[in-house]
Amino acid sequence: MQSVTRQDLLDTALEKLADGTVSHVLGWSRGTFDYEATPTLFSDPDTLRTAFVWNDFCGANLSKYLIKHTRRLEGRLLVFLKPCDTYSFNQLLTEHRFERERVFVVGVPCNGMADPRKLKAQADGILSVTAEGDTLSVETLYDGTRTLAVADLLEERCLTCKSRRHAAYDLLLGEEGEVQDSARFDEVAAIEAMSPDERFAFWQKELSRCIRCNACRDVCPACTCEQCVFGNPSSGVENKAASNEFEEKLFHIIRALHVAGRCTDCGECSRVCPQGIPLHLLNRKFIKEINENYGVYQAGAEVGTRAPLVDFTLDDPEAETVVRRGDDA
Amino acid sequence: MRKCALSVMPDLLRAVAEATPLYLPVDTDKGDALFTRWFEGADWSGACNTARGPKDLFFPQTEDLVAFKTAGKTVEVLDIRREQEDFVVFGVRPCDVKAIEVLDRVFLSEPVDSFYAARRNHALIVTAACSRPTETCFCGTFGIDPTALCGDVTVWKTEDHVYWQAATEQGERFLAALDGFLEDADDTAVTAQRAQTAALLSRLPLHSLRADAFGGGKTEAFFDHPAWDTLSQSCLGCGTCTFVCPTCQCYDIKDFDTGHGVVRYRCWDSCMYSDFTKMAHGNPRLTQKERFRQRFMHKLVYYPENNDGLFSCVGCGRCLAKCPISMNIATVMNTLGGDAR
Amino acid sequence: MSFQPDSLIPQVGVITDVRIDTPDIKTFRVVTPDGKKAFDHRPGQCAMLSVPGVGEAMFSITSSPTNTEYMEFSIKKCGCVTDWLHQAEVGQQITIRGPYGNPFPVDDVFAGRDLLFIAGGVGLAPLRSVINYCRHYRDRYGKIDIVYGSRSKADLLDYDEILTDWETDSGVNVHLTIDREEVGWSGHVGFVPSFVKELGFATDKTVVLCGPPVMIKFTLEELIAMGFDKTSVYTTLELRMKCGIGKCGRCNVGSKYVCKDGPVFRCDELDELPDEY
Amino acid sequence: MQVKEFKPLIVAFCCNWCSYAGADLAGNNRLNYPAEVKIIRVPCSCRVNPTFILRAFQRGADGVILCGCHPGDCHYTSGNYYTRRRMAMLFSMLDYLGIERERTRVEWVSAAEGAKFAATMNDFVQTVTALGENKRLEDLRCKA
Repeated sequence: MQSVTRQDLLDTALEKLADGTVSHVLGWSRGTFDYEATPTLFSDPDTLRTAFVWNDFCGANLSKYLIKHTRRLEGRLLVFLKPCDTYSFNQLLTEHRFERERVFVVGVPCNGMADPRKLKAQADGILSVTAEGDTLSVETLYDGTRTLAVADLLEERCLTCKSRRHAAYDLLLGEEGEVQDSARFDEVAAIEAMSPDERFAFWQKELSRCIRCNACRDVCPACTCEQCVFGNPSSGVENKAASNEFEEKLFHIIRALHVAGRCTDCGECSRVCPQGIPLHLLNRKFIKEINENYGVYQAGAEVGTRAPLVDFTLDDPEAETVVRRGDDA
Repeated sequence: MRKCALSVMPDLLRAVAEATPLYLPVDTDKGDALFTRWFEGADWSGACNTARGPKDLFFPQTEDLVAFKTAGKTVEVLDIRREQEDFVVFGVRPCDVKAIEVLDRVFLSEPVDSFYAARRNHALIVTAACSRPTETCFCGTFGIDPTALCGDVTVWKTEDHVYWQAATEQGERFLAALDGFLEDADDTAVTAQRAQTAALLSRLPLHSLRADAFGGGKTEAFFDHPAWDTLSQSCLGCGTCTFVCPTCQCYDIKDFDTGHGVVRYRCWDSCMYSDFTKMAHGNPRLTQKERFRQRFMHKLVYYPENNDGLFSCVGCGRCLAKCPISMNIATVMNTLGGDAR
Repeated sequence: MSFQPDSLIPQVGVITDVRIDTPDIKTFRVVTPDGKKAFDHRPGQCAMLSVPGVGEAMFSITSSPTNTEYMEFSIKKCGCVTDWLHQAEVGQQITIRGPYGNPFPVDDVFAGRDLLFIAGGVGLAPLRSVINYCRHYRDRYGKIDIVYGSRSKADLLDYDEILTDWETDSGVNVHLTIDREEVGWSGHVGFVPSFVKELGFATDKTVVLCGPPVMIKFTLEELIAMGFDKTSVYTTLELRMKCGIGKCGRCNVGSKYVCKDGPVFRCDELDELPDEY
Repeated sequence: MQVKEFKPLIVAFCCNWCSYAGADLAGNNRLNYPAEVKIIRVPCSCRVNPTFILRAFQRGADGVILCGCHPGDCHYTSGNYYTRRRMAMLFSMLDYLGIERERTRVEWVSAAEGAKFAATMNDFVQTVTALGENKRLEDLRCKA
């Protein structure tokens, strides 16, 4: 259950719309089913009242939409950001993707979001989902009404949440959380501990599922190039579909590298992947390497910091040292 | 009608696979199922449907069309098509069977696409009737009965038996070859299951979704509808919906320089991509709104207009399940269908 | 093992002549390696030319179907494939497939009618095929008027052919215009739409119109104002194409595929299509 | 049947100011290094986009080595410092994906180090020869 209610968010949005602070509100509305939410831009209070939702399924990070909407619209936009979303927000500001003054950030505490995939794995034929405290009451076609604990349905990224403290806001609802001492690098370490053959087999299997829908790229708040290298016919690597295993790797390696040092680890890539590839483990590998070799760095923790891959020190370790670092461990 | 015990299915499928390459839905460790070439120990998945349709088997994500050898000013065209062998696709859901019909009308209409045609002509389709529809299913919207006979052969799986019925001559021959596994059966169990499934279908959340407002000749009614703006507003412009769609058939043709020749291949393309219609002198679909509109207008209006009213959506529900922002054809139909002008 | 021919598999074509028409347009003559015309076509149809490794693109066939020896393509330099073609020399092999699209209704609708061709810039390319076809079967048609405009004298396509063949034909009137005054140009100066208005044609003609989108738009408005009916005005469209056979799904305007149902459209048919071209 | 001896294809990106001159010096001094090494001259090691390295593998390379000026000696002051981080990240990712780490290397070679250049190349070719053909980052379309 979330610690602030839909009504809290709604009241804030209505108030800011009414007093002219903002002209639009970027939030969520119910998706096709109760366990889905669609990012939605509201300008009309009545629509806001009827369609706005805030529940355990508002996982979508709204920060990237700010680029598009601030370009398209006049006035100021109110956006609801969960703690992890605020890191993306800061990173976008660092990269000058929109102006800070155009946005009114309402920080929303988050107790972790439920994963529809986990829900669907536990309940077949879901007719409705109602939140009841820390549980969801799930009406199904085949097993009647079931009660499932939200805690058992949390998204993987929420289980290793890096921070419940907002990195930016103009107005905070509820209580501020703390930066978490999360075990988010454990999975990376587990892969590192495998033999090269096992690692190869692991990634071969995962990446061969890729259908190159580009959802990971299109949702990624760090992927904001006006034209992506993979969509540029003169780049030499442009491709619509991964023709073979090489191109699957090429796409994911290069994409991860392009966002390395800028990726805030929001986990949207893995959330949207229709094939369930744990893409965040690629980005997290870079974060781990950066932390271990160049000093701990959290992209988006502050505005205006220099990303590690456009920076250096005179005594950085050599590439070989970096690659061999884990061997003795 | 013929039947076999559920317990003999592994042996039966092995026998099929030993005679002809066999593809069937197999569970993955991701909790979904995919059409997979039969292997020893492959279990027929009980999933409501596969993560992707059987489209890949007829229209693969990438396929080489032709090769060229160039030297100086000369060009040599190499026909690299290979003989297609017969194969069996087992366990195709009725919506996906309909989807193949949608693809057929594109690829088998003149001029025939020989690549697709070769695969179609060598395929035998065994349909698996539905008995456990899920919330994303809405095949009924497009007039599909997921319990009815279709494909070359249809199977109905009950608790302990699999019932078989051929729908085509080719299907009859297929069943004849499996004679050792099958015994005669009456259709009592199947009829009962069909009634049970029909009751379940009527309880699905999208059961009341209607396509009546759409179809050929409705371009003017929907093209300038104000709702496209809001519907497309949060679309990421990714290709998920098009790539999981069993009927989306748009493709791109590209050349790949291998270093010792050129291979011209085609690959799936998506009308959701910004460069889909981009030309040297501009782009007729400049924003995501136009691209989003194109996809749904094509499924609901343009395609039926060119194909005797057949919609190019079969209600399989994959795009509903996979869209990162939960925006899909059901929402589009609900929004537009309510107030067609 | 031999397979049926597939539309997507092209044949080899040889460039046997390259004519420099304007600073950015060249006309290429293409035949098969054994010196024959690659295939028959009708006026207004197109062909897919490709340079292996570079790409494939659709071009209108500018030579007349009555030319049984070769095909010609007037190509403006504006993208990867066209850039490459512009540096190609005589003897270069490329690939060709086609013909694609519908032709102008030269044998039924146009028969016995006075024809008015209006072109701007490289827009003359698709019309040249029709004009020469009609000139070949001169007795089947009434009067022929050709209005052609471009930015400058140097940008006029097929200028030599216009001067030596078209203007000397009886019953063919050529009206040329360029956008700006220029030394050595004694003809009309001004944009095509206003020139059409000045010339003031009788409205019983069948019109064939092609050029840049703005030029088409304003000329059409002018023609309507003059009293022409949209049902007697034909034009030809261009959109991004890949397959040429109505299957790859990108060149549609509404339910019509430009490569298969077009590129030739009557202007009243265009009105029924959504505004997305 | 005669077993064909495996000769690896090595791509060496060499910076114009130091390593390429080092290769030149190796040549002038008649120092041997294998002909399988194909040198691509780049203005600075920093010019090497990670995509170049992957593309070299795609096009049939069995090993890719990147040579630049020693840290502190970059003709453009700091190019090779960026290279160092960038390649450290790329190589650790390749290793993470289970691709043999010995197939990639960064080596700093100055214009005066003709002998080091030859020795490095000899060593690298030997290492890659021992690994055998690149199978994990190959593009089958590019195989003749």
